[in-house]
Amino acid sequence: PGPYIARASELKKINVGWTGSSICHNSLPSAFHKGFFQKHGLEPELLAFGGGNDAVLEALSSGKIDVTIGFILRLLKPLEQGANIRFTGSVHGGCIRVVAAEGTPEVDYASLKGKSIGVSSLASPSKNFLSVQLHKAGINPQSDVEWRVYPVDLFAEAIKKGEIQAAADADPGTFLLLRNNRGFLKEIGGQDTGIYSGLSCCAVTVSKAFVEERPKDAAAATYALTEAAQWVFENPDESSLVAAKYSPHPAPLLAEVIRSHRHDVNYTANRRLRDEVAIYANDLREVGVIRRRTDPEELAKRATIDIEV
Amino acid sequence: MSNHSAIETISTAEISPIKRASTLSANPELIYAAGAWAVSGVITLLWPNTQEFERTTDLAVLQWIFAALLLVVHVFRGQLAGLFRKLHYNAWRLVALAVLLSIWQVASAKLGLWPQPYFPPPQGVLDAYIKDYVRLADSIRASLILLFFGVGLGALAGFLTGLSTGWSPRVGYWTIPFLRLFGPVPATALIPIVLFVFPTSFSGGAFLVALATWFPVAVLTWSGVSSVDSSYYDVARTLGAKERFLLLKVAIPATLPHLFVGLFMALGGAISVLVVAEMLGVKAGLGFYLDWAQGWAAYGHLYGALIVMAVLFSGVTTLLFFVRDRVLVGQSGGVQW
Amino acid sequence: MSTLSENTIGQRSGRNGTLLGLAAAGAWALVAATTGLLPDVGDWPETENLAIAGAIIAVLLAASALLQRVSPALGRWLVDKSPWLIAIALFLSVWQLASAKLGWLPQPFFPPPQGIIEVFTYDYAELGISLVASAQLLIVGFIYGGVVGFIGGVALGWSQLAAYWIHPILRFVGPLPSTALLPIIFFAFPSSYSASIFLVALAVAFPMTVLTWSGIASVNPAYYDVARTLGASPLALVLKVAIPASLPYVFVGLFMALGAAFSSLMVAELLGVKAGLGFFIQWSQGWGSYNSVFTAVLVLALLCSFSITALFKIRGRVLSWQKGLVKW
Amino acid sequence: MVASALAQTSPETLARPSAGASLDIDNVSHAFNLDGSTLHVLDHVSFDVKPGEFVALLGPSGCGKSTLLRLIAGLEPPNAGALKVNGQTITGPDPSRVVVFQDPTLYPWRTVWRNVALGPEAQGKLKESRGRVDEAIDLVGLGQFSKAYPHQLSGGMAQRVALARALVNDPSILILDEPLGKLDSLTRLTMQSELVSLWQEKGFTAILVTHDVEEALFLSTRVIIFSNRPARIKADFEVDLPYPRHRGDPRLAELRHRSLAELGLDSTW
Amino acid sequence: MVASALAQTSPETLARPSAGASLDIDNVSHAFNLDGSTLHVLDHVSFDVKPGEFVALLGPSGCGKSTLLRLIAGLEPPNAGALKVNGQTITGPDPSRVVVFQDPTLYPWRTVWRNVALGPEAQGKLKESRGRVDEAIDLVGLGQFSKAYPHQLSGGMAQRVALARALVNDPSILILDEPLGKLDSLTRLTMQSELVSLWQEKGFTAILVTHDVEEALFLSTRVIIFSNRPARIKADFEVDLPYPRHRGDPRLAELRHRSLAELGLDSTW
Ligand SMILES: Nc1ncnc2c1ncn2[C@@H]1O[C@H](COP(=O)(O)OP(=O)(O)OP(=O)(O)O)[C@@H](O)[C@H]1O
Ligand SMILES: Nc1ncnc2c1ncn2[C@@H]1O[C@H](COP(=O)(O)OP(=O)(O)OP(=O)(O)O)[C@@H](O)[C@H]1O
Ligand SMILES: [Mg+2]
Ligand SMILES: [Mg+2]
Repeated sequence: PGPYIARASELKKINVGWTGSSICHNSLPSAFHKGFFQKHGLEPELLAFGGGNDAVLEALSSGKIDVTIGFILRLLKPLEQGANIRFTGSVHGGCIRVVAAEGTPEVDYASLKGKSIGVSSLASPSKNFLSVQLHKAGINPQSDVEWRVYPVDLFAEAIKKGEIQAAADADPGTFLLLRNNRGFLKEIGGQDTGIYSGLSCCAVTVSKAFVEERPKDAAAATYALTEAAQWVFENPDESSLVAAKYSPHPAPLLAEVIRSHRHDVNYTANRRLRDEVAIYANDLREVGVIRRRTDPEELAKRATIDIEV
Repeated sequence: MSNHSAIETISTAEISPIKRASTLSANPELIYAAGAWAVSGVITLLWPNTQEFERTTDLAVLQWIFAALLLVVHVFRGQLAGLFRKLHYNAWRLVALAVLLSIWQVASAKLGLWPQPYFPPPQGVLDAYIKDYVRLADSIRASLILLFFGVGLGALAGFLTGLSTGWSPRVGYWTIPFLRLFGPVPATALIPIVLFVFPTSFSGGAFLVALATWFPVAVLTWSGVSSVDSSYYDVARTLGAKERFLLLKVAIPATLPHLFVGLFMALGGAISVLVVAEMLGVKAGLGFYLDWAQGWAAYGHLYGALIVMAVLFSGVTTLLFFVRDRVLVGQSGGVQW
Repeated sequence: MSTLSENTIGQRSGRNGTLLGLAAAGAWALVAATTGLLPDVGDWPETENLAIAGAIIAVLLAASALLQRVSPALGRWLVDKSPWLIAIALFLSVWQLASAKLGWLPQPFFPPPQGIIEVFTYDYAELGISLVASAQLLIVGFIYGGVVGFIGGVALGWSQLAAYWIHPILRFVGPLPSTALLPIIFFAFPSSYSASIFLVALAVAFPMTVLTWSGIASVNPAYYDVARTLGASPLALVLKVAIPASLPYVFVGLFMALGAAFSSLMVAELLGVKAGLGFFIQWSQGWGSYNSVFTAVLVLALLCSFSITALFKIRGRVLSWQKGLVKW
Repeated sequence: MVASALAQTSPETLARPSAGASLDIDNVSHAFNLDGSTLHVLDHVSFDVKPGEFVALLGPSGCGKSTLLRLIAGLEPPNAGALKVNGQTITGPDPSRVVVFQDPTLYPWRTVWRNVALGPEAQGKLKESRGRVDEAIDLVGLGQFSKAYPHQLSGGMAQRVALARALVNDPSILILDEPLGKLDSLTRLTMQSELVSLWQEKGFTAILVTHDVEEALFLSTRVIIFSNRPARIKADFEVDLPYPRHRGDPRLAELRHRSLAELGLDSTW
Repeated sequence: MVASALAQTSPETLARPSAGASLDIDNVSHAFNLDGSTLHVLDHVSFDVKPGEFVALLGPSGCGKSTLLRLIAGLEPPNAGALKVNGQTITGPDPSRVVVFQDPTLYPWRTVWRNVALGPEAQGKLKESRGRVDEAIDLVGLGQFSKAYPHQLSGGMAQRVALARALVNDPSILILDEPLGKLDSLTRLTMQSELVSLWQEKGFTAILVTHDVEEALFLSTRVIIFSNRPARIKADFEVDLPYPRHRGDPRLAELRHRSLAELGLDSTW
């Protein structure tokens, strides 16, 4: 789209945070570079919070940033505990993958019973994701498997050392892992298949104060990001050029990653997002991540804000 | 600081005490080094790679250029005496470096013993530098700025804390338990608090670095102040010195050697905290760069940044010791670097 | 040092002790009141117990304030500790009000004091296991790193050949943060446990090497002369002169190394461990359970503080001949 | 070296007459607390020093001489008794009473010049005293070393710097704790003569602790000999010989005999 | 205190006769490299010492006396010339030539006892030498202090420990660099007598550097006086007086005059 550029004086400043290396959040730099934020009257500042998701969450809660893209599966627990953040939209799905070694008995979720599974953190969205999948496959994620924490890029080596038999995390880590260990690792599951197929995994997340005090800007940021997500979906190659600005890898490889995701799964907050959040909340409650006495519907209602009203 | 090792001090006995200014010996060590680098270049270029690696030729050329430079220095050692002495002293280290480089080259690119892409060959690192030098330069600048502010503030605060703790028992009553409990807290654990308390991420990051600096500087300044020889105070008091003079002209100078040990410790701590602090909403920084490169499984970039870090931080530490040697004339002893 | 006329403290403590003790009792009563009497904004199971504990402390302090005339030791203790007891109580009250009672501090990032107590009462088993696991990792890593660093330092200070080769490595690798080396180390070591130990050992070895070396290099050469004229062999020179003379530096190195080892825990426990304080912190942080985070941090700080104190005790023994030591 | 330095600076340039002060030591006792037990060091010591007197204190090692000097300097208050300067009780250190300590205790981070300049600097009158500092350094024969650091000096040189640091202050009482102990014979004898002429010229009161009986007799107008710890006064006599004195003087030999006897050395020595 | 210590341990218990060695110093020159320039310290020094002689070396400060002793100890080789013990060239330190250094340089981490035991320990014969260590400590009057650490000693006590550390080794040449410089008169005179009787009994060769002319004359059989740096021999004479000597002896006074004159001090002193 030929972006309409608002005059600089009209632009409202917002702080946008991300991890700086997550390809599944590509709509964020795309919105930045392709004028989506400006189109909606915003002047964004892009801030990177490396590593896990903890720092981004804390930055959002403390007002260092106003908006980010976050894993629903990761943020529901803090939300339950009263974290002052809200979901206002969603940008894509399908970026969590589960891997195991080729030629081993680990071929699907059900085969992971009694195994050790590598994750990047015991609170990582991928661990929550896999817990639910295991639960649905009749395996108790708390007692029937053992979770062990490794940096994502060391999963393959940990599997080789025999310390774990499978691992779960999000792209680009797992995508690159599979690519770099072609012939050794295989994908045995992921968010794009099975019960969560077609659901979004990454939501536009804003701080509660921001959406309450500046609802217009929060809505504008949400529109900018969801429109950018749609643009990424429609223009994977062009958007891979944006991604390449933030990646050491060449654009064609990044385009491949982008194509493997579901950037078409994007929408602003409405009934659909709230229902999805409720599904996740319910599942997380079943595997014990969320407390028994928490009502998933209630949590979903609290967690999402419909910017269209 | 004199770099005497113990054996040198002893062996002045065995060697004749009058040492002739060492002549520019024509010993061939530098030629060996040049040869080693030339050979390593040959290995790089002529031994076929197991898979395609960019910049293989460039690397070989660079290795040869370096070999040629060594040779030039050897031939023109008369004109380049200073440089020659330095390189000549380091000749065997240069040989070792060439050998290590070749082992790395052969194990990764030539025989494929080391798994790819986790251990890219040297040309992979070269490639990262060439492709990404702008971002890397930005990161170096950002890290140095953060380090400068963090260490500066932390050292100042630590110095004042240590000084007042050592000087006044009243202050010590409050600061000592505080130091004991909060000094050893790992900086990472404080990230949530820091994010809430500080207005910007930069100030938060600088605070984390400052905190890591504060603790060792405070402890060692405190030790320094309370171990000042009391006769130093006696001398000044009989000559009419007031409290202020005792503090500024006796306690502080006498404490400086301890302070520098503290700063040395602090620098080490600050550097490891830097990596964490740079995950807090920064746009560049070596810690951020490392995390980013690891997130993208871009190992050429990762090792490239590691090498830069090693050189940079070693340089910063050397700078600290340089300053110390200027400041601490006459106060012998101290940490070696 | 002290001259004989110094019984002033003892005389002074009488009246001050009563006053300070009563003030401290009041402050703890305040803790009990703020905790117990006002309603919580959140759901904190240990609120009541904390209030009771505050009240008990207040009563005990009041009693000792009145009894201190009988026992001068108690009086001195009160005079010495009361300012801190008051400060802690005031801090707890403000913290209580700002977090649990008025909700000024954002949750879950700033749990109230009872949140910390909750972790101790409910999660003590997990915390205990983590503590043991960390301590084990630390001890093993510390011993390896300490021994290697010490030997490296002696070699650097004693042999020019060793210095020629070790020195550049030390300068180049020493200041690197251990996080940065994680991938290489993981590949180089057979199991993640050994890699974790190596990370701790590496963090320890650097300061140990530098300071042992410094110690050896600053030995007064006259000490060697004395030993040589009395017929000492080179080995005796190292063992009986160089090493004892450099011990003061070695202890500073150990002190630095302890700090480094504790901060390396956060990274070392990223490698597939099942328990450990650093692991516990990251795990709790992931769950947004910040009361567990702060509790574990507190335990970590106490453990570190305790280790340093123990180290300084040992040093006091070993280096009783030396004056002007690093304070703790 | 010393001799030539002396030739260059005649003592007149340093001269700024200042009357010596009187010193009354009245029944002073002092003790230390050593690992819980009490170590009595001074036991009812009393003597008066007239203005301008040169008193030498002799006594066995560890008897309490340095301790007495610390009390006179005002660095510590006595446990019992009183010390008075010009009739006023000593309550703390004062630049009019300058001490040359037994150890030179130079500040290692200061050059010789700045060590000597310590007194004027502490009293905030460094500007006007620069010349005096140079003179004092020349007087002890270290003119070439004014930019050197203490670690570059030999023990004897350091002791001379400590002496210069005291002399620069123009004290009314000069307190000397074995100021020449580390010097070689030649320098030592020169410095002794130098001390006498300085004292004669300026008229300060001098209190000198020394282990060298000859030095005490050569320099002082009065000798006080202490007993073993706790120090009591064992002997107190005048040395009524005119200056300049000659070391071969038979009356000196006689006083020397007497002093050694009081110190417990039999007369064959 | 010292006297009583002496009464307890009669010198006989320490006696283990060992003939002194001869020492030939043949045209020795030595220089240091000081900031690039050469500092000549010894200039063609030659003298022979017969077994059992007691030679005192006198000379101005910094002339090179300690340097010469270092050469004799074998801690450094000379730049030119040769040093021989019993006809054999000195190539390195040897426990048969024991040095008491100018500074006591005790090891601060060892108690007095273990400092004194250093020699036997270094030579691996500590077990059989325990008694000797105790005797040596008693001899210097520090029996009560054998468990003290050096920082608990006064300067004079430290020097006595250094002396004991040397004596315990039963050397054939004892090299003494101002071993009594820091002692008070009483202890100093006692230690001098003690040295003489030890030397008489054991028959070692002794080389003593001192600043105290009287000490040199009281102790030695021969005095060598050096010039200013670079050290040359300026005078070399026998002290042909029987032991025990008396300090009042007029012949000593005469030799003293002569020595002082050689050292550049005029005769009024
Ligand atoms: N601060 C102190 N604390 C405890 N004891 C002390 C202290 N200062 C000195 N003493 C003790 O007091 C005694 C007298 O010491 P002082 O230094 O006055 O002796 P001195 O006569 O000057 O001896 P010397 O001639 O060896 O210098 C000694 O036994 C010493 O151990
Ligand atoms: N290692 C060294 N390097 C350079 N110069 C030295 C060294 N050792 C001694 N000197 C110099 O050599 C000269 C002679 O020193 P030495 O210690 O032999 O003097 P000395 O006669 O013993 O003096 P003193 O009586 O003061 O002890 C001095 O000027 C000294 O500065
Ligand atoms: Mg004294
Ligand atoms: Mg000497």
